[in-house]
Order: sequence, then structure tokens, then C-alpha cells
Amino acid sequence: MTDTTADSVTGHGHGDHGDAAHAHNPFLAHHFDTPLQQFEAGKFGIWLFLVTEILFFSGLFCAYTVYRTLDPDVFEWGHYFLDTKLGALNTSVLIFSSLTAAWAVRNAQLSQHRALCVNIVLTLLCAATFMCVKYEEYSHKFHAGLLPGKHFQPNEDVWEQPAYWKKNGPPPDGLLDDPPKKEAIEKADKIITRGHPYRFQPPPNAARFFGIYFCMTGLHGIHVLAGMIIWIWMLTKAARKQFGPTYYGPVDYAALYWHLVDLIWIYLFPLLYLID
Amino acid sequence: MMNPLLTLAFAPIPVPNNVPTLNPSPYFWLPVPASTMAQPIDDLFNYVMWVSVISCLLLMGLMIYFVTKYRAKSRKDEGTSSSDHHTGLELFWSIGPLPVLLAMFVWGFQGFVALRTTPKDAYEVHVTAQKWKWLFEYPNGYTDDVLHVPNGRKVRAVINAVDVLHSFFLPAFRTKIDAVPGRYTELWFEPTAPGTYPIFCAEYCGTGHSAMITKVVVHEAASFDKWLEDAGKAIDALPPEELGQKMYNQQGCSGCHSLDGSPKTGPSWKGLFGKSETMSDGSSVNVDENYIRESILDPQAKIVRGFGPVMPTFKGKLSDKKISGIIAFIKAQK
Amino acid sequence: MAQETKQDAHGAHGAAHDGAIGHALSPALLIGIWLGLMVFTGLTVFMSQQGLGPQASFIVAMVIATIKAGLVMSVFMHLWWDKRMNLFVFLGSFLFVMLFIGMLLTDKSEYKPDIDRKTADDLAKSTAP
Amino acid sequence: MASTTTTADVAVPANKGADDNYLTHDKGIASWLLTLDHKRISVMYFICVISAFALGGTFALLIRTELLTPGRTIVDADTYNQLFTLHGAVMVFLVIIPGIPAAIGNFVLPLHLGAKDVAFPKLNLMSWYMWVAGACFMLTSLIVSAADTGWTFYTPYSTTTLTAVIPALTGAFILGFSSIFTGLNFIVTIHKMRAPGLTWFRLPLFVWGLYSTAIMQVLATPVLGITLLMLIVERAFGIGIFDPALGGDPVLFQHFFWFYSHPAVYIMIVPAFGVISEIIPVFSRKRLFGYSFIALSSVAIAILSFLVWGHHMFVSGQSVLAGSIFSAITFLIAIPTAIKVLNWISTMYKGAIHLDTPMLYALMFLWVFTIGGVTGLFLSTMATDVHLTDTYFVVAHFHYVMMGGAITAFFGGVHYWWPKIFGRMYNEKTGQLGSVLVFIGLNLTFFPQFIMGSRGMPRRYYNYIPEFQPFHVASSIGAYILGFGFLITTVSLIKTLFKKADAPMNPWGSNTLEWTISSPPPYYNFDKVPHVTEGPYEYEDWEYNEKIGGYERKSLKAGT
Repeated sequence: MTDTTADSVTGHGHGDHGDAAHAHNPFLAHHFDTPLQQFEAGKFGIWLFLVTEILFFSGLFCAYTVYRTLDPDVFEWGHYFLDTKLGALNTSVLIFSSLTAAWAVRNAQLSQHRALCVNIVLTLLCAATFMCVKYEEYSHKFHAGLLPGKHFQPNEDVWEQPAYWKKNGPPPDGLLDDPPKKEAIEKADKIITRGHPYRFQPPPNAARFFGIYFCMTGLHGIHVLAGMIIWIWMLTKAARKQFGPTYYGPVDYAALYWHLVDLIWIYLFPLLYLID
Repeated sequence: MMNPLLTLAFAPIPVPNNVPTLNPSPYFWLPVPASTMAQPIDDLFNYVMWVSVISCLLLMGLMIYFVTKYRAKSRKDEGTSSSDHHTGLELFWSIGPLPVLLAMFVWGFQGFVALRTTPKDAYEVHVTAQKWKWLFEYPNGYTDDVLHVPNGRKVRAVINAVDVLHSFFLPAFRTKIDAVPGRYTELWFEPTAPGTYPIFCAEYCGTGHSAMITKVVVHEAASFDKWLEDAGKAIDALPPEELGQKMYNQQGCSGCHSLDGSPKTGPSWKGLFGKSETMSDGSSVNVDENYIRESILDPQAKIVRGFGPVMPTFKGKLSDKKISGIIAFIKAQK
Repeated sequence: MAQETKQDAHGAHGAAHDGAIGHALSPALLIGIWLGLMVFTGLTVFMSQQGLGPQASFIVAMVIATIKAGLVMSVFMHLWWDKRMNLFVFLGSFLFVMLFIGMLLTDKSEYKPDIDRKTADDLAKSTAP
Repeated sequence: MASTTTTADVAVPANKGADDNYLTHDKGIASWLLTLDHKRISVMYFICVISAFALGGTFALLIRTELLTPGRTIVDADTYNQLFTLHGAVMVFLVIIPGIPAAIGNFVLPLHLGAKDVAFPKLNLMSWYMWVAGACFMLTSLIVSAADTGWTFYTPYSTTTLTAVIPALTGAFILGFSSIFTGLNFIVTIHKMRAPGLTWFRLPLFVWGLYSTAIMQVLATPVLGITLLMLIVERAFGIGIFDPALGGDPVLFQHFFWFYSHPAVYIMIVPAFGVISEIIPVFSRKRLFGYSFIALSSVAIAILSFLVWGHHMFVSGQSVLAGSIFSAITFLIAIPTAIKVLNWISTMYKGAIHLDTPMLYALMFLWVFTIGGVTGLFLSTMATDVHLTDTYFVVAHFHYVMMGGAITAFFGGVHYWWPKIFGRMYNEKTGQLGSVLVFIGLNLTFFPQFIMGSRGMPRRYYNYIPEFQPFHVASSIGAYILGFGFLITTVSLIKTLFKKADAPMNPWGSNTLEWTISSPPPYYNFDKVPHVTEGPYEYEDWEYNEKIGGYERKSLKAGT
């Protein structure tokens, strides 16, 4: 390749251009010429990173699809133990945090330093709420022995779940007493065993559902935690008023990552909680 | 052959079971063919091989020719042509190989379907793979650790694995399939020549992977049924202790339980009977008939301290008589 | 430097030499999308309780989830205004995920009987006397 | 700007002086460990990869020694299993995958693009640290009780064996992310950091190779990540996704694993294509034949590589339908590969072929890779694969491709860029001798394995039936020759580091941008952004000058 040297520089103007930009922008790295080039490189990079995240999660979605087609009964049985209300609550919390994250990008672009901090804090609070709800759900599973694989020892039956009777008509009187009335059990037995003989005991391979459940929500939870760390970092930068119209990339990238976490949850929620 | 000096330095250990060799083979590349599928697959192999040889000779010949012909005489030499592409030529060698490859694919596909489509009237043998043993079960309930099949008859092997992946590899029959825990796989073959041929485990399965070798004995079709009947009777006629010993070798007990007192994956059987063992939960159990029977049928019920809960159940696999035989054999290991 | 760093097509939000990069979303749009997402969340919960049967309810749930994902991606994630390359890259990844899942299901649907047969045999054996 | 005009007297405004280059710019160990300079990171990768290669090679020699005789020769069966596992894992994850992209590509890519650095220098350094962390986990496994699962980690063996599998898995997991970040960095760099005038079809083919590789790294490696993560969790907590004893499906694991690991094979070989595409035209003193076919076939390979993973599983219990689809696409991927080989050979037509060490490696690559390629046909043909898979035929095939392809290209590239990286010429005679020994050793080691594999010798066997012994002995002798060849090559290269920098700016007369700056390059690469007006393989303007032992531009000489 020929390098036509001095003459081309004036023609193209990039060299000077870069130097000028470097002179007054402390956030422009030395190997980039302009803030725009830096921003677009970062943006393209974060999109590629999101691609890797999609493929990272794809393994779990794949396992989900395969096992669900293999044993649809297991998934139907398992989902009665998940609390749709808590799931929906978490969905709303994450969607709201997506809103605040998107708003934070706007704030950064417009140099609204105060509002930026408020929005980041709101996002963080949502994330924390999400994790608390998740903790609540997990601790219920742990207490009830609804754990994956070899730890699976449920001490609750599917017919003790309100969700179960919501779909299968009201329970016979006394079934949900402690201990349940004997004739109620017999009556329920008749309802339940119709077509689904396993329902007083878990179907074969029932533990699979919780294997998938814990893997998917656990990995998602780890991503929420990682997101929180990133947002705290952004908060420290925002508090020092570093962001503005020519430099808001980091907030934008953090928000993109955060939206992806939200996006995955948007699919996880119906796949795990809302199985008919 | 082997360098005599090396032979002196390293004394070879014989391979188990006196495995038959895969010679004499009519080819340089492939082992002796002994099934109906061998011939078509060998033909395909030879087709692919000649395609490969010709393309290699062509490419390498050209390369060597160019290197000698256009070798630079001095450092200052430069290339004499400035052509950097020739669309026609490039299209030719992009599309040219397609028919050859397509033929390969179609031929290979047909062969594969033939290998995987088991004929309905095949004679069925159940194969169980476990570390590091093969076990073959015949329709009459007879079990053996060597595969016996009649010549000229289609045989279907229904394969499963007890512990980890194995692969049922019959080189002389040109066929192979993995044994997968939790599902059945199957293959079929029709032997064409009486004799004995090796069976290998081809999927890595741990310490004894390379010892997981046995042989297939192809009987004359006429004498096979008689042989099978006799073999079944002979087992039935065995005294309990010998039956137990046979089961010990056949069912894979020997993989984990030694007879010389050294602990392997499980406790040794030497002096086991009548001993008092401490269990993993701290309780203590006297080893008697009932305990051994329970351990065979429900191995996870009581585990001797210091060992893992790894033994598979033999429920439904061993008749009462065979279990009694094993107990008698353990009793005899003083 | 790279010729790709040309100005954005929508000049108003594009980069001037020292000016702002990119495009700020209006509050109304943000809130609108948020409301839309909440409505769809309610809808998906509602639909799941209608007893549409496993097949239909799964499809409905996935369609709603995909609409929600579309809203998040196009507005919150700026893809509507962003360079097409980013969209292409992101959607391309779904292609590979589909491929992955598709081939696995092709395989799975064929060998499922082998597993079922073995499971049935094991069950029979373990309940045998 | 001066760097693009003359060789010796580089008067550089941005750099400190004539003797100043990236090696001497800063001193002290911290200036290396905390560097963000792609050139230094590349050198650090290089040291690590070569060390790992020595480790993996030692394992290989131990394996070959063990296999001299049936039964026990030097180690017992369990140790043997650990040896081949670590040999595979080290060579794949620590050597070949990072080899060309991270060690050579890191150095060359920004220079090829006329850029000051990769797009994300901090990420680049982090990738290196992740490599180191991954290597540490691998070594932990080695020290605690080395994993004995094979580098494929097939379940349920990997979930039940008693060896330290988790550290090895964690190591591979971290190395996977190191590879992802390198790929991500390269894609962004190639898209956003090209010098003015450097259009896509003026890029050197090495860049195209790295680009295709990076696409696969970014798309496939995350699947390895999740697979290994699930396997770690499976082993640690028994969640029943892959373990059949808990209701899991071991064949599912194989699908997951090969969804990554087949593209990974191309992650290993496509950068090698790039290196060969650089070397052959330079040493033939002629334009590369069929540039666009080679460039686009790399991308085609990258995409198609995602559609063929099931050809590793023809006998695994995979369905016939799935197998047929995978087989058909496998044949399709053979075509872009064949195109490349034909184009390289055509490049030599009417050239002026200089048999310097890099060219010897490139010719060796053509030879060995062709054999590796055609033997792949036996394995993609389903009916013959049933007999050949899991035998030494497969072992020989992938060693011809990986060792004979990727590693020889790596060494070819090392010899080609060594004067640029370290500014020192190596001893040409030793280099040539090394390459010839490697060539002989390679063929002697792996060709007998084709024969015994087709005759039924299963792979990963500690013990074998005696009829295979002659082949094993030949193979082991070949391995010793191979080891010796690499040893003298490496020693000869390392020796050059103790002499004074003597390499000219452009010893080979190449026309890519890295040869227009001094050797070793200045700290900031290019003083003025180069403006590119022609393709990378135009040699008319370069002329050999005995006085400097390298090439210089005719046009500049005429001008001054």
C-alpha cells in the first residue's frame, strides 16, 4: 500500500482534526481521532457484547425448549409452585428501571447532572427491589425443598398450591386444612387423577423444571447484580458531572446492557411463570 | 517391526481376552471385512480415497512444479506476471468439485441409512455397557461377556449404558454406535464369515477404557441355536459358587470389588462375609445374606463408610438364583 | 479516520465537529413506551389465565413478549435511530439462536422414542418383584 | 510521516528519538504488566503461548512414549488419561485459539489498519489477564489432580469422575471469555479504525482472516461459556441438566459442546489461512491470486461453520435426519477451503519464489493442510465416518489440520513477523533446518495414525492390541523428531533477542503497512495517519538493496 504522506494529510484533515479534539477533551482516548469515532466504536462494541450475552443465554433457552418438548407435564406441574404475582411484580419493577435507565441516557446527553443521578439511583433501587423479591421467591423454594436435581425433595404438593385450584376449580372442603381431611383428599384424588395420575406425587423428572428455573433465573440474577455494580460506577462518574453532549457513552452502554437484562426477563417471565 | 532394543526396555503387558487380530485384511487401509455392510462401505472408502489421492497428487504436484520452475535465482528477482485473478478459472474450481462431493454425500447418506435401519426380522441381542465390561443378553435369558452370533443372519443389538458413555465398535463389521445412559441405541449387522473378531469400546470411559475389549464369535448358522441352548443349560447346571464367580466376572462386579482385600471403587469381597461394617451414617451392619441381597437390589440403602454411592441397582437384571450364586461366591472369599 | 465515521443520516442529531453526538429521546416517548410495556405485561398475565390450551397460550405469550422486546429494543435501546449495522448485528444473533434451537429440536423429536422406551423399561424393572 | 518515507533515520515528532521503539519506550516490569500498547500485549501473549506450547508438547511426548508398547510403558492408565486430557485442553484453549489472533494478530492488526491501537486497549489487556487466570486454573487442575475427561468434557463421565474437573472447566470458561473479548475488540477495530483509503477490499487477507475468526469467537464462544458453566453447576450441585442419573441428557451436552467447538476448529484454522495468504505472495514476489475469493470464502467458512457441528455426533445417538443435514453442509464447507488452496498455489505461478523460512512453513502448510483437508472427506461421508470416528483416523485428521495447519502457520507467521516484532533477524539456516525437521516429524507422527485408525485402533487407548505396535512406534519416533525441530527453532529465535537490533524496515519486500515503519515499530506506530491508495500485494515499487539487507521503495529513491 502506498502512503502518500504529507499532501494527503491536508486533503483528508483527520490528523489535525484529532489533535484539536484531543486538546480540549479529557475523555478522548489517544488512539481515537474524534469523540464521535470513540463513541461509535464503543457503541458497536457494546452491541457485539450484547450479542455474546444473547448467545450466552441461548444455551439455557435451548435446554428449556428441549426439556419442555420432551416433558411438557413437568413444566406444567412445576409452574404451579411459582408465584405469578411476584413474577409480575418483578416484571413491572424491571420495566420501570428500564424507563429510568433510558431517561438517564437522555439526562446525560443534555448535561442534566442532578436528574441523571436521580435516575441512576432509581434504577439501582429497582434492581435492589428485584433482587429482594427474587430472594423471597428463592427462600420459599429452599424451604419447600423445590430444588434441582439430587436436592429435589419437595415437602409441598401441587394440590396445596392456590394456583393449582385456580385453574382446576375450587378445592374440596377441608383439603387445604392442616392436616387435610381424609375425605377431602379422596374427593380431590378423583378430580386430580382424571387424566393426570401423577398429580398427588411429582411426575418423573420433576426436578428438571427446578434445574432450569434456578439456572435461568440465577444467571439472570447474576446479571442484575453485575448491572448494579455498573450503575454504581456510573453514579460516581455522574456525581462528578463528567457526562455531557460529547461524552455520554458509558451511560448509554450501561443502559443498553440494562435493557438487555430486562429483555431477557421479558421472555423468562412467561416461559417460567405463565405456562398453561 | 519392533526395535529389539525397545522390546528389551519395555516389557509389554498382554491385552485382555486374547483378542483376535483384525488381519488378514485384503486392504492396506481397512481391517478384515466380515459383514454384508463391509463391502459397500469399503467401496465408498476406496472412492473417497482415490478422490483424495488424485487431488493431493494434483495439488502437491503443481506446488512442487511451481516451486522448482519459478524458484528465484537472486534476491532481486520479481514475479513476471501481474495477473491476480481469473474469474472463469476460479468459478471452475469452485463449482467443479461439487458433483464429486455430492456423489460422496449421497453415497454416504445411503450407506448410513442402511446402517441405521434395522431389518424387522433381525435376531435381537441386548447389550449392556458398563465400566469396563460388555454384557450380552440373549432372548432365552442367557448372558455372556462375549458376543456370539450366527453367521448369515441379521442381528440387532439393542444397547444401553449403565454409567457413562461407551461406544460399541465392531471394526470387522464396519459399524459403531454410542451406548448412552438413559436411552436405547441400536445397530445391526449380518456376519458373512465365521470366526472371531474384536469388539472395542470407542468412547472414552475412564481408567479401563482400553481394557473394555471383547470379541464377537460368529458361529455357523446351523450350530448356533444348539450352542445357545447348551450354554444356557450349562449355566443352570453350575453349582451356586461357580455361578456367582461367573456373575462376578460378567456383571462387572470385578470392576469395583477386588478379591484380594484391596479396596477399589467398592469394598473388597475378601473376608467380607460375616464382617461387621460401619455405614456412612455411623450405624454398623453385619454382612449377611440379607444385607448382600439388599445391597445388590438397592445399593444406595446402606453405604459402607469411605465409599461413594455409585453402584447401579441390579434389580430386574439378576435372577434370584444368580443373586444366591453371588452370595455363595462372596461367602467363599475367606 | 475511518470513512465510516461519516455523519449520521439524520443530521439534526448527528455529530457536528464539536457538537452533541446522537439523539435524545423525548420524555413523552419514554413514558409512552413504558405505559405500553406495562399494558402488555398485564395483558400477558391476563391471557395466561384464559385457558387457551398449551399450544395457543404459549404462542400468545411469546407474541406478546416479542412485541414488548420490540418496544424496548427500538426505543429504549435506540435501535430505531441507531446505525443499521447495530440492528443487523443484534438481530443476526437471534438467527444463530434459532438455528441452535431448531437443529436441537429436529434431533430431539427423532430420538425421543428411544428415551421413552428406556424410561418405561426402567420403570417396569424397578417395580418388578 | 518520516516513518513512511525512509528506513534508518526516523525522525519522529511523537516518539522520543531514533532508538526509541515500543520495546524501549518504558522500562520496568510494571510498564509491561500495565501496558495498554497492543504491541506489548502481543509480546506478552507470545511468551505465554509459547510456554503453554512447551507444556502441551511435553505432554504429547509423554503420551507418545507411553504408547511405544502396549500396556504400561512409563505411566499408569489414569495418568495417561490425565496426560491426553491436559494435552488437548492446553493445546486447544491455551495455544491454538489464542495463538495466531492474540499473539500475532494483536501486533499486526492495528499496524495493518494504520491505527494507533486496537479499539479497546484496556479490554485487550484484560483479555491477556484472563488468559493468565484461565491458565492458572488449568494448572491448578494439573496440580490438585488433573482432569481425566478428555478435552471434550463429555457427560456423564465429567460429572462423576473423581479428578479435579471443576478447575479445568473454570479455566476453559475464563479462557473462553478472553477469546470473546479479543474477537470483539478486533471486529470493532476493523470496522472503526481503518486508515483513510483503506477500503474493505484493500485490507490484507490476514485482516479478513482475523475478522472471520472474530465473528466466530463472538458468536460461538458464549455458548461454550454457558455449557461449561452449566457443567460446573451440574458437577457442584447436581442439577440434572446433563447428568442422566438425575434425568439429564448427555447427548444434549454434546450438541452444546460442538455448537461451540466446531466453529472453534475454524477459529483455530482461519487465522492460519490469513497468515499463509500474507506469506505466499510476498515470497512469490507476485500479487495474490483471487483476493476476493479468498476474502469472502473466509467469511463463508465463518458462517457455515455454525451449521456443521453435528458431524461430530454421527454415532452419538443423534437422529439420521439431523446427521444428514450436518453431513451435507459439511461437504459444502469443503469448497471454500479448496478454493483457498488452489488460489495460493496459483499465486506461485510465474512468480519468483524465495524459499526463506516463512515460505517453507507456508509450503509445508499447503502440503499438510491438503492431506488434513481431504481426510476430512472420509469423516464427513456418514457411512465411512461410522467406522472411522473415535479412531486414530480422527486423531490423525485433526492433528494434520490443527498441528500441521494452525501450528505451522503460527510458526510461519512468527518467522515472518519476527524481524518486525523484535527488530532482529534470526539465523536463516537454523530456521530452515527447523522447518524441515518439523515437516518430517509431522508426517511421520501422524501419517501412520491414519493407517492404524482405519484399521480399527480406537482413540484414547492406553493399551492396544499388538498388531498396531509398529504404527505406534513410527508415530512416537516422528513425535521426537517433531519435538526436536520445535526445540531448535525456538532456541534459535530466542537467541536473537540477545543481539543488537539489526532488522531492516522491510526485509521481505512486503507491501502491507507494518513494513513501512521501523523495526521494531515506534511506540505510537504511525506518526501521521497513512493514506492508502492501493491493495496490499503490489510489489512493483519495492526493490531489494543488499546494503540494508532489505527492500526499499523505488519511488522514494527517485524522489530524493
